[in-house]
Amino acid sequence: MEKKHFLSGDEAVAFAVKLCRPHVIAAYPITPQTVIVEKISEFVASGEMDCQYLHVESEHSAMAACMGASLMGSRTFTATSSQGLLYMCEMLHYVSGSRYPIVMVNANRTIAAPWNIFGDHRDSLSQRDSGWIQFYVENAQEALDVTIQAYKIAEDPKVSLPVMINLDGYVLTHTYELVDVPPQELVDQFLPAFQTTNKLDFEKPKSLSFSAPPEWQTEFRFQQFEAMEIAKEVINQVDKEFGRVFGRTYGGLIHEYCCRDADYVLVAMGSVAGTARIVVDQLRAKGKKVGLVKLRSYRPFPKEYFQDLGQRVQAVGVIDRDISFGYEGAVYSDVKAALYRPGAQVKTVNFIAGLSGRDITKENLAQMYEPLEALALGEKVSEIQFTGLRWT
Amino acid sequence: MEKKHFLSGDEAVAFAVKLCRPHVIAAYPITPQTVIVEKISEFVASGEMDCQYLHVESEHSAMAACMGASLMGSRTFTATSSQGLLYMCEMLHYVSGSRYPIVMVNANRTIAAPWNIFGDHRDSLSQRDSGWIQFYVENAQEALDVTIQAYKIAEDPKVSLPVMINLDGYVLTHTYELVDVPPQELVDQFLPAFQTTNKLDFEKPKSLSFSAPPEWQTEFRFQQFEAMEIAKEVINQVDKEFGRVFGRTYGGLIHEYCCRDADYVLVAMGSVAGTARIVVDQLRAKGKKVGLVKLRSYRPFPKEYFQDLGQRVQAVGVIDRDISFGYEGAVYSDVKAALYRPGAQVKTVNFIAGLSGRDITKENLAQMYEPLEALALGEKVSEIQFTGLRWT
Amino acid sequence: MIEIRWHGRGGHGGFTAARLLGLAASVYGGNYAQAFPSFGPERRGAHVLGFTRIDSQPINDHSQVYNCDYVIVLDETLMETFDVTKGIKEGGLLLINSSKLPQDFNIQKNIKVHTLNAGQIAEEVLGVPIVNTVMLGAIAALTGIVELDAVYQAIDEVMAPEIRDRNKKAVEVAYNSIKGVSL
Amino acid sequence: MIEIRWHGRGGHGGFTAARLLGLAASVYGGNYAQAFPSFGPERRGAHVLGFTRIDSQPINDHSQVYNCDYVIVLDETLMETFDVTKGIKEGGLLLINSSKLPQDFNIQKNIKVHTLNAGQIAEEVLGVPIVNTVMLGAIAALTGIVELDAVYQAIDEVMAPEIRDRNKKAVEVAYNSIKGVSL
Amino acid sequence: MAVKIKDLPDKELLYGHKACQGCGGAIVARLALKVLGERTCVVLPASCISSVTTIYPQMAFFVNSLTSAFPAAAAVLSGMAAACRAQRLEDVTLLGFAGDGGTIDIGLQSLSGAVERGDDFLYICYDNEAYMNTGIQRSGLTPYGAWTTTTPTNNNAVGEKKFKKNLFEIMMAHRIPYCATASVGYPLDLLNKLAKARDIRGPKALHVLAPCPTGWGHGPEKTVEIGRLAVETGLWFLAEYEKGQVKINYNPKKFKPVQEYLIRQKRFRHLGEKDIAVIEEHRDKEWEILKKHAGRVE
Amino acid sequence: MAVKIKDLPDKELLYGHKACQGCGGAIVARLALKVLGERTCVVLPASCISSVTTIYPQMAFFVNSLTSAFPAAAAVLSGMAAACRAQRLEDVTLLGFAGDGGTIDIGLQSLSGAVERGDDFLYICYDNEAYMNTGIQRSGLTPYGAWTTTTPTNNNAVGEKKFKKNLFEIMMAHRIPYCATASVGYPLDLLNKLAKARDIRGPKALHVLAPCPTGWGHGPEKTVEIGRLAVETGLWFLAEYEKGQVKINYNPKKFKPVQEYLIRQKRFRHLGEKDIAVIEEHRDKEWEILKKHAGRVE
Amino acid sequence: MKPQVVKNYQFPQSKEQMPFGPGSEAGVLIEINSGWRNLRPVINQEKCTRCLICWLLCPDGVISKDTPQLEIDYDFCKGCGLCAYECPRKTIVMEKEG
Amino acid sequence: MKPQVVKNYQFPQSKEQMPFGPGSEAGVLIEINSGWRNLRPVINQEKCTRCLICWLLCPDGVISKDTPQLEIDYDFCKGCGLCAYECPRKTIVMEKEG
Ligand SMILES: Cc1ncc(C[n+]2csc(CCOP(=O)(O)OP(=O)(O)O)c2C)c(N)n1
Ligand SMILES: Cc1ncc(C[n+]2csc(CCOP(=O)(O)OP(=O)(O)O)c2C)c(N)n1
Ligand code: SF4
Ligand code: SF4
Ligand code: SF4
Ligand code: SF4
Ligand code: SF4
Ligand code: SF4
Ligand SMILES: [Mg+2]
Ligand SMILES: [Mg+2]
Repeated sequence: MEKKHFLSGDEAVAFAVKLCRPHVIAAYPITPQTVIVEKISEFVASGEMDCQYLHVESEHSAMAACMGASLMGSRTFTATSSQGLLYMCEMLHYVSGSRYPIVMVNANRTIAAPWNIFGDHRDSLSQRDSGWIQFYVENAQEALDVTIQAYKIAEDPKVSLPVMINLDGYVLTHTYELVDVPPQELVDQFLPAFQTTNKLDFEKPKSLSFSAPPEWQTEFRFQQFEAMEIAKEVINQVDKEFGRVFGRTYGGLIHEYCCRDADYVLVAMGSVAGTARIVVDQLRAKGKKVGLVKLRSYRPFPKEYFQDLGQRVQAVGVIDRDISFGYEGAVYSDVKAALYRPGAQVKTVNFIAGLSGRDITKENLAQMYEPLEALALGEKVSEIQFTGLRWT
Repeated sequence: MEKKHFLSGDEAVAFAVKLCRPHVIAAYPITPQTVIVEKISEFVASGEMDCQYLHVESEHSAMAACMGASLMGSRTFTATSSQGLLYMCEMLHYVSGSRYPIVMVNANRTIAAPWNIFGDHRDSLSQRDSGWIQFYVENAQEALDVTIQAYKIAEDPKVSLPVMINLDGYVLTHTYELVDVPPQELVDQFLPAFQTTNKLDFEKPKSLSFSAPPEWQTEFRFQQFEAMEIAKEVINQVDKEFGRVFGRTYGGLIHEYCCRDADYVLVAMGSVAGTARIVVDQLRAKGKKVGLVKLRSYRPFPKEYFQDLGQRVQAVGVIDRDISFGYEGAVYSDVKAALYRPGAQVKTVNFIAGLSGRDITKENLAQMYEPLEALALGEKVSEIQFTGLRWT
Repeated sequence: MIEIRWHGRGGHGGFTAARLLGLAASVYGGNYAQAFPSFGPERRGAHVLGFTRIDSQPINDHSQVYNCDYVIVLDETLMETFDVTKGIKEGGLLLINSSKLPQDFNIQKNIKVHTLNAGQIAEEVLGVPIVNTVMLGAIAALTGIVELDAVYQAIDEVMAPEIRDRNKKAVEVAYNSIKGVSL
Repeated sequence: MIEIRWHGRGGHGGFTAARLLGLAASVYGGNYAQAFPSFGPERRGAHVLGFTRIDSQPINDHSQVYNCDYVIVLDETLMETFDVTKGIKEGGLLLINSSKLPQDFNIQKNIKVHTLNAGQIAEEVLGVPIVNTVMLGAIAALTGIVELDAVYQAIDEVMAPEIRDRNKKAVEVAYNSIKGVSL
Repeated sequence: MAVKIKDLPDKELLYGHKACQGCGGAIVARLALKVLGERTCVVLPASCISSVTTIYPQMAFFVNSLTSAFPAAAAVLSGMAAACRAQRLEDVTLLGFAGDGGTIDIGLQSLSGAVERGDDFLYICYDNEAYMNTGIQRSGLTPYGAWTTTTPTNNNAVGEKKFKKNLFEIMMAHRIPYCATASVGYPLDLLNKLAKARDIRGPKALHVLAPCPTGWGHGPEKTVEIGRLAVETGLWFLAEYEKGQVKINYNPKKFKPVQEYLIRQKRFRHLGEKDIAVIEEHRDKEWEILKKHAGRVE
Repeated sequence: MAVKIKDLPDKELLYGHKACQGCGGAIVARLALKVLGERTCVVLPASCISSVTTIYPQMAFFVNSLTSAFPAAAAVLSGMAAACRAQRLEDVTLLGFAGDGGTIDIGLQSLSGAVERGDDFLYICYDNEAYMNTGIQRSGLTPYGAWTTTTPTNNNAVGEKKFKKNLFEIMMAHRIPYCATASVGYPLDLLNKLAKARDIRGPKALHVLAPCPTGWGHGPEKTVEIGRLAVETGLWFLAEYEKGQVKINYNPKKFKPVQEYLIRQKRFRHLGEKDIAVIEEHRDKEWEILKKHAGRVE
Repeated sequence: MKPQVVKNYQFPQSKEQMPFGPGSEAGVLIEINSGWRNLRPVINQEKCTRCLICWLLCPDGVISKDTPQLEIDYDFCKGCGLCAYECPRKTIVMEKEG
Repeated sequence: MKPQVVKNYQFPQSKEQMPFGPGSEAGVLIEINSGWRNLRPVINQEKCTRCLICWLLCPDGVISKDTPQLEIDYDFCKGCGLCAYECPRKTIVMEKEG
């Protein structure tokens, strides 16, 4: 039977990892990921988890050690944040290009400079090209559930790609919530023992992560591209299967709230989605036809979904908890790129919000729907808006 | 008087760096950047350059050392490629967020795995959020000229941002061409002695690269965002001024070829632009109203230009020498995002081409104009096309 | 939804109280709850906040707490530099660990103020001046948001065996010292 | 535009010849040129290619060379494993370092074939069997794409002082041994 | 020229920081600046000391300072030193001030490179024996037996199972012009080493034991005493390496029992007899090696 | 149990690679596999040897191998060792095979961490004294005086101005269970050290001098001879560190003149008398230290 | 003569007033640390021998020696008690605050 | 008994035939190295004492010892001459190729 716990997001992840029985964990501490590895250390020390825990000397090595373990046939886990994610940047590409199904939790935190240990999505968004599947979760329960799903997705033989689960720093990592922790038996039933084609073999030795000449590299890239396309399907399926086993589903690539008849919608990732649903309820109560799209899988990007959405609504606002300097929010660009069809009529606006730990309040969210309404009514609004900026 | 040399792109960069008189250079070798640092080493050893050359033990340290030198008031230079660029990923953000005007040349090369030392844009595109100005150059002459321009742009007090000049691996780095090397006096006249506000001060000590709490970080981010916006203007101005002094200009953020009356255009970055102009000429000779947009500054992104372009042409094709797995080419998404306006009619297609050293031939380029023509004629074509892929 | 703010010093267990309350109210109280500290790395001794949200419905709100039903001050010296009444809702409650009387604090807002000499209870029951569980017992008594039993269970789950009983005792003493007090 | 391909072995100066030719044709010949090696890290001894493009107009083409006007083979053993005639344009020229006669190679295509015992010249003039400058002199003579003088200047610019004169001599010998030969 | 306390400037160059009460690292930083003076530029990789000193707008350093990326302090110093050479800037002291994790783990490579290059800087590793800024995780300098959050002690686990890495010897192997160990428990020794390092050109490294009340679990008033006991029990050593020569600065006939040190700290309280024997044995072995080194002349 | 050449398997486990003629690194790799056998997994950070062995579809290793990111070889080995423990996989040899640059510069940190953790692997640094794969740039193991593309010798510059870092001592400072130096010039010594390393559990490191005809400028046939001369002139040493004890394997009364070594290599041909004196002096100093170490017992 | 807190520190009111990038003047104190203190060190000036050990070891550097008497800057003293503990003559008493 | 080159190696003809990611069977040789050679080592079997030095030191491992006579695999010998140079009896002669 599932047991209710009062857990922080970090702790919920640790519980999920325990349930997935990885063989090897390698991690390097960084705020706000730390509680994950501390809790796992406790599980290992107490014997609740039977796994090798490596105290590595950097994040680059954490990911390298996971890679080494994975290609020896071990299920692996690591967690990091921010500077740590960037420090392993080279390894992110290495692992995805080599198709090792590693699962990692990234406790979202902004990037220095200026130094700041608080949450935004600058770390993971900046790694969107690294070939990792990227999930963003909304609360501790989803963190736990998606971590379990992640192994199944990553290890699907048609996918064999690494998965990064993004968890808003502090707002989720350090907030305690009521969490259902599923029983081990159910997880064992849902998640088969680790298997991968990408491992060494003592019967028939292998050469892994080799070099490809210009004549062949394009074909390997295309393979990786296709695996990501296939992952879209697998993500949806795994979520459904998860629902059958555990009774909770999340919608796969995206989760819609009140979008069916909406005139204008906000697109959001991570913890702000829940807050935004409250605001949607409030505005709906006032008769506003607003909706919310929670973007769960940022890579693979649900392009097809947005193409469809663009034909249903009048205006789309995108919340980016980061900005690509010299342009606009990355999620915003990606959404616009998906909405783009000749003749598309949907209007768009970008909210740069929640940077580096700045809270996104319900008032902020309610105010975001205003320019959307204005747009829908044909008014002009400025395209990129910094929410909560002290001046303009 | 300018002197003509027969130089490889790497050598041209080395000459440019010599002319800019940096105080400190720190670099770590990686193919195909190596010739840059070797040539500079020769200049230093022979006394032609008076500067401190640091043999560092990694790219992270190369950038860190440049940062240290910059904040002591030194003009700096480094160069890297590929894995090296990723290994300094953390420092890229650090330097831009701290506003140190460092100039770097990235000899474009793809990213492992699979290993491959040949050119594509995967390395630099994947770092587009790092807060660096990013130029892509077409030939050795432009490499030299833009390196000189880069210092002026980076050190402009309104900008104070680092600049990355991207040079296609092998195709430019290792190809010898006729290059005008300007005389030192002219460069000295064009480029003032190094000055920066972001340096330590012994009269009034400073605290640099500090931490900002959530209450203030948004404002620092906004400042950086604005500096990039300002950089658009400065880039255009510096190019014009360069033209006045040296007699060569490049068009600033973009360079248009035959776009004035074009029905459909290709967007390209780097060395392929020149080849594409030949193809444009060939197609024009056949009466096709084709054009080429050479995107020179990828960050800041010339959004306004594309907004305008979208109203002038019927179809836009974008060449990406990379792909963001789980989506489409990054340049393509960015272009579509800029083209996006409700009711926009321009049609788009993405060519994933020239991956990991695969040549983009004139035939390839001519064939890219075909779906564009088809689109302009209202036909349907698949949106993402892998040029030269062995199978589909 | 009930929103509660805790004021304490880094290392003095203020957030533990916030969390115990959430745990008691949710796992052992049948409600939903959230608990979180003031974010960031606060050093020992610095002023830190804790928050608890309790509701009968799942709590989706992940924005910060701006308005509170109850505010609990574990260390009255904090009131010198910080307006602890900030954001207390009309008719809300301010509970201060102090040997003084509520009126000594001269609070001008339309809120209820209550004091408790928690330090003394803590010294007596726990032998150390750590007042977090004392204040937890007090707020349970004052507001009825959790049953005493749920608090005990929460303490059993979270605290090290050797200090459980003492802390339950502290809760009980505080609870009883309040009960019967009309608000 | 004239496109030239050089076949040699890693470390044997094939690309240097390609580059010298480009330098001579551009800086000292008033034309535009490009020179590039086969891309990639070729180890000493491996088969490597070099390319030279020459034109009176600026060369914007940065795609690879597929069709050539001239192909120069510095080491005839390479012909065993590689079809060096690949991509030679109709009427183009194939120049081979060999003591054999052109007809011995039994080339079926409609191209001109020329051989030169460059190894012998190199041994005689340079004292080492490095034939790159010899072949450069030969191709200059055969095609007239560069003046001898331009080649000398190129050598002066690029080569170390102690080997300049010898290499210029090698160019000269090859050049003269060809001149007068009708193609 | 031994340092005299009364001659040290009263002026504070580090003030108003937010380190915990009784922070040993803060003592080291403050004393370093007293000796190195106002023309010091401090490079701070992420660590407790960087976190408690430079959060906008409160800037607790009164000399030039820079927060550096965590792995990069020594590389930044190296660049600064190069800039000083390029600009003929003399009379400037470049000080790296890094924690144990930032030195022996993620910062080791850049330190190794900078020392190899021979750049002119002083690098101080203040050793609180764990990643404190992130909440007490073990580092390569965490001692055997210590509890940390990543070497927990439930189920009678011993805590950290490895011994401290030997930064001093690693630096010796680099043939660094000067390196030394010190402890806040011996402030005069520390001051003298700072003064010596200040006057030597090239790379210098000081490895200073800096007890941490929060992470070690002792009263904030006992920081200096703990630092003293570490030396007196032989669990920490005071030594110098200069011109290829090792000198032991404190070499008692007999060490105090290690329990006197361990017992005062919560992080060690789970240790049993056997663990203590392991610790003593290791101490004795390491001292033998150290003494051998001290016998060596180049 | 000294290795006997005739008992070594004839079967090649590295074959058809694209290393230059006479490559010293290839000799080391091949001999290593002869001793370590078919259940070896080779981890290759970017280097000459990785580049010449594993370009699709030509795979020259006949045992399991993996190309790793350049800075990460030891960390990958560490993860593999952990996986072996987790999966109770025994009888497997994990071999890191890295160049000098990949070891002493960009790979030092991960090596240090993996050695500290005590994971079971053998790490071989084949030392060709520069970044060869990228075209002969200096590394931290480039010797004093050597020309490389980044330490050019025009205008009578001496080439590299620093001495080789001491990997052996750095490993000793880590208290590694076993480390040794070797040279392709002494193949039997190398084979025996390989065999010894194979049979010890925990981290082991071999630092093997591997002359490189291309980078050093000598005939491909002279690779082994040059490797011998390096030892005979005292510019390279053969030693072991085991159970805390240093043993010198080759310790002649008198070294051959260093010129005999230097003169055979183009990279040194610009050196004058004075430079040679510097080299000799440094050699003698380093040998003194080494002999001191050899006297040491733990 | 210890550094002083900037009374009424003015935060930037406009973007022009922002520091240029994350760099600013060193030595800016806008907040005091006295609130961290539960115990207050008080020096018995009579007993004090001016050995300066307390001055040397105070982690916060709040004791002045260039004054007629040793002075403690109570704005920044955190009350750790180290001075009292280390004073060889036990001249410093830690008194309960507030 | 040296490894053999795969004659007529079949490159993937469809995406299904591609290796899954950049990993494949170890020990696949599709190309020989004989083209690198200008000089060919020839063993004078008469003089050879089978000391195995050449076998041990060949960087390319092309000499077989488990055969009646030492044999050189000329497909993969690069002609470096190391064997000849190191042979204590100078038993190996480097002959000019082609
Ligand atoms: C690349 C990277 N990884 C991790 C971190 C997180 N981090 C910041 S400070 C710190 C701990 C520092 O420990 P130490 O160097 O011992 O100094 P202390 O805090 O103990 O004084 C860590 C792990 C970071 N900033 N950057
Ligand atoms: C992060 C990173 N930086 C740089 C490189 C480029 N690189 C690849 S191999 C190599 C040289 C390796 O030198 P060494 O380790 O000495 O081996 P060698 O090639 O000399 O055998 C370099 C610099 C890389 N692959 N990754
Ligand atoms: S945690 Fe330790 S090192 Fe960090 S500030 Fe507090 S006492 Fe100092
Ligand atoms: S360059 Fe040197 S190390 Fe590299 S393959 Fe050639 S000989 Fe071997
Ligand atoms: S330590 Fe005690 S005696 Fe010494 S100066 Fe301070 S108060 Fe006076
Ligand atoms: S109590 Fe602590 S902070 Fe205050 S003066 Fe004494 S040592 Fe300094
Ligand atoms: S080295 Fe010479 S003698 Fe010895 S086995 Fe080889 S050929 Fe025979
Ligand atoms: S010539 Fe070289 S490759 Fe050929 S057998 Fe002799 S040693 Fe081996
Ligand atoms: Mg520490
Ligand atoms: Mg090397």
